[in-house]
Amino acid sequence: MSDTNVRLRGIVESLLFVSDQPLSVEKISEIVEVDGEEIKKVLEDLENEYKRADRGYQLREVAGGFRMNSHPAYSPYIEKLLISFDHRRLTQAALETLSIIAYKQPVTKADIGAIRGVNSDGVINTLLNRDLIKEEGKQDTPGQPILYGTSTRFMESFGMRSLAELPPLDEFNPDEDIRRQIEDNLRTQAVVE
Amino acid sequence: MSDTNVRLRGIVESLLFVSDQPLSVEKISEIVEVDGEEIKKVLEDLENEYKRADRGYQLREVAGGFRMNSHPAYSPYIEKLLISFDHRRLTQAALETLSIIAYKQPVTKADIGAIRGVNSDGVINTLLNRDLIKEEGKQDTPGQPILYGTSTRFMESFGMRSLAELPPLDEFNPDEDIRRQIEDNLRTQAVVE
Amino acid sequence: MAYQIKSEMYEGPFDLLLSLVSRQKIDIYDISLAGIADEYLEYIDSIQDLDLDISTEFLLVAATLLEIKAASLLPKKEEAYEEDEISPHEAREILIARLLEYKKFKNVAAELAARHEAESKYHLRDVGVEEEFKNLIPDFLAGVSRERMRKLFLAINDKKEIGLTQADHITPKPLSVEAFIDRVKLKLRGVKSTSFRDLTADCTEKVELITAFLAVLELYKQGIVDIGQAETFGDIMVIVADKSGVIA
Repeated sequence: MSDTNVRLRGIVESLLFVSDQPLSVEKISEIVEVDGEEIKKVLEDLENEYKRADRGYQLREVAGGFRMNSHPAYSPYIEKLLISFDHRRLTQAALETLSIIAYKQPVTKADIGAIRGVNSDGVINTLLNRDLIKEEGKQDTPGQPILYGTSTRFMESFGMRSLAELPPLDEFNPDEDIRRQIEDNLRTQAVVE
Repeated sequence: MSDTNVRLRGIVESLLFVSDQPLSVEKISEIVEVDGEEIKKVLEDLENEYKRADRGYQLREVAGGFRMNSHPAYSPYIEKLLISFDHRRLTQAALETLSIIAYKQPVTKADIGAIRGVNSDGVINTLLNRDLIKEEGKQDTPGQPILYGTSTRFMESFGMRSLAELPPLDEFNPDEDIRRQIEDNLRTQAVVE
Repeated sequence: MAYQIKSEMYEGPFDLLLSLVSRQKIDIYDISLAGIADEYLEYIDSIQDLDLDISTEFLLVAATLLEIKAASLLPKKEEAYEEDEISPHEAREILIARLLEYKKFKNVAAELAARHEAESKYHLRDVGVEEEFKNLIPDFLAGVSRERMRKLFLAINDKKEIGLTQADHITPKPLSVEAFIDRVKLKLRGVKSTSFRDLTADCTEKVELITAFLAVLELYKQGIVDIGQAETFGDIMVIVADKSGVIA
């Protein structure tokens, strides 16, 4: 294989490897700035090579483009791995973010960041990967940010039939700590002149 | 390659492909029910094969295990694809705080603040959110302050196999120039003995 | 001052002090703490002009610098300091040690930044579990109750409201040494002297006391007041230095 071909194959492979969506020939062609026909050829070669060499993954054409997935022959091992995954509890950051999504859904990453006061992209990915939240379409505002909501799995975990079974928020009163904190804040501001 | 070998390579590859965390030799050995030495051999072969054939991905040993990642040569294309990728640079404050935690762990917020000379609560929250540090219990002193340490994600994000790869702290001692500058500039006539 | 200090942001008082110290040419016979202390205060002033909040930590280091500076101007025998009291000499040693310690970790931070930069070229596959395996993911919410979700949400929302109260309704006014100088002058009008205790009788926060102290030191530097202390831990007297004995 020529150097150019090896490089092109490498680029296309790296894109397929990291992408969480099927990639169309047009999309790859646009990113790599190489003619679509040539990209199609690279994809076909990869598909055959993976199959022939019996690798741990495959390349498949699905609705919307090409995507890599694990080889079905090895799924028993993958299942064993997933079951053995650390049953680590979620971090405080993840639980906080989940509670915001539960009560404010559908929400965008920006909304969540604004409420938490810190960028929450990483935490949102974790929740997506754990299947606790899901994408709920796009907001009809500039940039069309993705909207997130809780998953079916989230409801199952809490034994809920619908989101209406989340405890209501209204009977809440700020507790003493918070009340004092607010008062203290007001006092300090008033004194400093 | 024998059929058995191809199959074993395929299994290991499929596990590495789907895992969202580094996999240790022991973990793979346990799932595949094959001796650790043999697994190690397969991992080495894969590592070399990917490198030699200049694929879109690589296999690297990080944070106590093996993990697949894209080939660094192709990162400009990947960044074009994943515009929302978590490429946020760490701020100077975050890096300073992380440095202190890495070398002094487990440490409290107060320890960190004492070295940096400023309150570091906000930065610590950001680092917790990005999963770069984690809580390591509480210090057995009045007030029981939380102790912080670095996470597995920290090692991954900084390309380390283990914390032992951090260079010795002594290597970072300020050089003679800086020492002299500080001493001289904070010189006082009357007080010096 | 020969040059304008840029109003860039520093990570903290040590970062600022290091930058001031490193900027000086090593002309050890000309520059001393006095110059550094002045520049430090000038920087704090410039930040205040930009209407930014100066944190207590910056003022604490300023106070230390001024204390060392004052000691160098008013020679005092070492033995005048009680055992449990930190002498300006010791304060200087401690400050230097802390600066060196901070610098060490700043060096580490530079190393980590380089590693992080190199590492950012290795992208991980953050795709999540394939659809067919999703039912195998362990229940990460085991042991978490709905009530806990509710409490978490309310706690965050409340924190946010406190933040809004601060930001929207009562903008915190930065404490400025300038403003305290005016305040001290006002209190000294028509009297020959007063004690520091009286001057700060209405201060409730530590940071206000420090700012008042800085104001008095600044007035001393300008020759407007004299400072006296009859005994260790005694009242610090602030005496009007003007010939007429009064402040106009």
